[in-house]
Amino acid sequence: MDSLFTLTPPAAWGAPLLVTALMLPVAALMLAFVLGGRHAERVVLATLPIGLGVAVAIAAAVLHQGATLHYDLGGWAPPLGVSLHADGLSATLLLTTAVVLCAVGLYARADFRVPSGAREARAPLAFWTLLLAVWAGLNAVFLGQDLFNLYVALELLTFAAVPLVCLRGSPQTIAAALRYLLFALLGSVLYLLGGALFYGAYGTLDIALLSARLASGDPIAPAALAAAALMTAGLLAKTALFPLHLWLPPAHAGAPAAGSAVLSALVVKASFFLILRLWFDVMPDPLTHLAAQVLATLGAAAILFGGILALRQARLKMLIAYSTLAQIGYLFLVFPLVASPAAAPALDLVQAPGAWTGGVLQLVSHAFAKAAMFMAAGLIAGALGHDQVRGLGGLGRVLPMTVFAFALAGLSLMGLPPSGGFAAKWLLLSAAIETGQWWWTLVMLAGGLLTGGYLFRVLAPALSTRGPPLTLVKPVERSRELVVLGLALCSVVLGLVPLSSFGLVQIGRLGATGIGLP
Amino acid sequence: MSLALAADAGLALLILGLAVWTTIARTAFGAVIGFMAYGFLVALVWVRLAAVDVALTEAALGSGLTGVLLLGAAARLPRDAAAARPGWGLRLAAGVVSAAVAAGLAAVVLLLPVPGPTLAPVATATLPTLGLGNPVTGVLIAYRAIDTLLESVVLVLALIGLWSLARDEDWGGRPDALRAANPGAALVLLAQVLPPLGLLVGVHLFWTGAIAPGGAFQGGTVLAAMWVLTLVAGLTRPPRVGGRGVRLLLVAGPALFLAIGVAGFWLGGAFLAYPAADAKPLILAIEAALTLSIAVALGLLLAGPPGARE
Amino acid sequence: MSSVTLFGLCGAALVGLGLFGLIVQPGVLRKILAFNLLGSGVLLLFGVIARRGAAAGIGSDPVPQALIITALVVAFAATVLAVALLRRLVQETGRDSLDTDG
Amino acid sequence: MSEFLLVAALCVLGTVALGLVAILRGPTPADRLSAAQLLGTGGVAALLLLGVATDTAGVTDLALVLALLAAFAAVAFVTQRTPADVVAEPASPPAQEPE
Repeated sequence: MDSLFTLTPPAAWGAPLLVTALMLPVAALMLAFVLGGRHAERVVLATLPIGLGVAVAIAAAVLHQGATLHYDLGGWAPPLGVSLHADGLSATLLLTTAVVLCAVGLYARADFRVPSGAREARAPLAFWTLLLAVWAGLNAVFLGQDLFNLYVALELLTFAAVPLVCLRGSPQTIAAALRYLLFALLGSVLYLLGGALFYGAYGTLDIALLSARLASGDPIAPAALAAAALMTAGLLAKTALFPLHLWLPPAHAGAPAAGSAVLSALVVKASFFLILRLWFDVMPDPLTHLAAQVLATLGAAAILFGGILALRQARLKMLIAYSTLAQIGYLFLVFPLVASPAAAPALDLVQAPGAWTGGVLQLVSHAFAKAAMFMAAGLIAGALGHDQVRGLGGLGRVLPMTVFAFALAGLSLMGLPPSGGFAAKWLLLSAAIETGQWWWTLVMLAGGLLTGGYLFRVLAPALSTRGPPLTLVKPVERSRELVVLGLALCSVVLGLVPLSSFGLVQIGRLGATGIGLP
Repeated sequence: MSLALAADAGLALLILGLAVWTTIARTAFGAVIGFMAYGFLVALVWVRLAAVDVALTEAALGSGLTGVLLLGAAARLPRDAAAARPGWGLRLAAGVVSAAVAAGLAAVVLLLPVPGPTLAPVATATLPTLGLGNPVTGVLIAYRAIDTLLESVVLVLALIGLWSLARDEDWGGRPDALRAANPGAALVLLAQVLPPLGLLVGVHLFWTGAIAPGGAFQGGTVLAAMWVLTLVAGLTRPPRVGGRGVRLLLVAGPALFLAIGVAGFWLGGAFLAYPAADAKPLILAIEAALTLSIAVALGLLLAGPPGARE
Repeated sequence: MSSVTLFGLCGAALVGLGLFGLIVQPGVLRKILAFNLLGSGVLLLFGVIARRGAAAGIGSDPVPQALIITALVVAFAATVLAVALLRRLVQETGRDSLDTDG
Repeated sequence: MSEFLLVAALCVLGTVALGLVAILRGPTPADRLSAAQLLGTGGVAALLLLGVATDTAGVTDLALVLALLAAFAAVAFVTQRTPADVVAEPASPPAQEPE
């Protein structure tokens, strides 16, 4: 029964790399915590490039072998043991995470320096250790193959992300962190309940085994249906999909810029990734078709609602945070486009690889663009002493590089060529038309217009040449601007790479074990 | 067996009653007391479900430490800040949703497959190779070692998160919020008499965990409770958060776990694998370090962020 | 009805009760209590599933038992963090609710 | 033999239920805590009876832990409460903090 899912020969090279990717940040976290003081930052900056190398190596191994990597921890095979797993999507996300975190690490040095004279300070120690913890949590989520192991990974992420929100310690950020924590805990506990029910029905928590047992032809246990529903609800609360989004804007806007970048670009994607895994890797097709419509409807609502609210924000960081709500909505349009019964009657789910690639591109390009935007906003707020959208007139003349980076990232969010966002939205649009689901194209186009609208509110005054020149309360370091620009360029460059080079993201999809391309 | 069923029904009713009380009690303080009693009785339910390992954890953590934590929070709540209750519409909607979820779950419980799927035979079959007699410890420390390792890191992380809530100027200080203002003679006596006993129980739980219910979490929790007792009575003071020694203690468990796990690459053929010959001593070493780290972490989690007393 | 089913139904009711409290309670401490009830109900259900898996001379499937222990410790850590945030909130604002302007 | 123990456990649970009523009625928090403590003692007794009746391993350890932590909870109550709680219903005017 399981033979289908253990095709990967144990000799596949690169499997121990999965352990490295998971344990490197954990070991670094402990080291940074014990050494403390100025060493915490050094440990992080030394670990980040190594982690990036590991992520590159994993991606290379997956791409080279054209198959997923597996590692049975402790030599115990599931269902008794826990295994790690990396398919093309996992490898892509590991790589994205490493790149964004490297940029964040370089950017954050200026904000989280231990003041001279002190051996150690609160915010720097917390920030650097939490950054490593976020990394460990994300890698654990992307590599997890066991539903309970993933629960622990999600909790690791929660415990790392929540304190990041209130590092500043103002009453508003404390309230935002508390609300975030409550939502996240509710999400975790519902997820855990789902896991328990899966175990009660099928006696395993391993994703591959579960999927095989669910697809074995017997009627699906009621417990499994309840489990999928509960897990989805919990994960939606963590992803902040409309209407469970209330916690996100104050939390993401309240964190320090580097923290906001991590939260908005990466952390919300972890729970989205698990929703993808749940519906495409665990649940059987007919159910996925049904759930896809519900999820996409919520996603469409998020696109419109988030866009409209972003238009009305007075603060730049709040605007960017609401934009995250809308951009998350796009991710959920992937479900009906990939799992379209119209396009694939009685066939497997991989009828629309274009939509899958589009969805992953949206995920990755949004990560780069949103991290760049939040960090640009941090530079702007630091330089001006405020981040009121109304007070940005003439900003382009004093901070040209930052504004340019912000605009490039905006290009990707709007989906204008030549950017990763364009490629993503183009693939999603064509998939919608190909599968005869034209209504989703309307939503995407409306979303694009709204995105254009709120970015115009920022960019039009920033780029205007009239009015008195702005005075900066603090100069901006060139190196930090370069980091932001680099990330923004990443999000644009994704759109220039020929689509055929995204074969990686298809590896490991059911029925697409070879590097098939559209 | 109908007598046992009657006892169980009584237990279930008591638990539900206390849960309802915790939800509707007028004051937060009353709700917390209700919750502590609730945790106590849930520990009995775990015994009835033949999960004594869980019962031990629940008794120590669920009702003991959590109760103390919540009591401390309830005592510091503002009195007059009764927030507006949500309107009838929301409450009705919430009631309908919650009732639907509960009813759905009840239906799922009744429809679970018979016999229930189980991993018990597989889990016990390989226990002797590890030199263990308690399958739960086997799962925690061998089969699913990664969860336990990550979870011990979660505890350290929770502590970092807690400390990050300190004020900047308090950084490097001691978390002194636990110490009673005027520890009476009775309290001091109790804090002198109970901890040696508790120390024995804690070490016993850790040691017996290899063959009987118990283990690092249960033992560590009891040790933490005893340490906290001496902190409350002012007999000991918590360490400064900047100290390297306390941080070494905190990561000793996960770090040793990780190190032995990495050594498993060579000795056992895989990460987190134990070599067949030395499994038992290695597992005991990990458990000992974990017990210590968990005790320190839990104690410090209760002690709160560093800084001036409120 | 067997004892195991009885406790299963009890767990289901606790989940509902906790969910209700989490939504309607205005005070944060009461929300934290409700979360703990909810979590306890979830773990009780898991425990029932473990008990139904009694085999090989063990009264309860050890795998879920171990998972429950892990989850209990995580839930405790979560409660600590929530309470610490609440205490900071009370210190800063003198209130224990997350009302709109909180 | 085990039936006798079960009946005894049921009786103890009955007294525990009475303690529950005391928790619900109060009126002062100190009343409530004493009731909770009584409930704790009764719980340990019921636990030991049930454990012996069903021959479960490790139950004595559990009883030990419960007894230890019950004392611990009482200490927490005495030191963490605000003074006004002991003498009056918490709805009374705010009292001075202990520190």
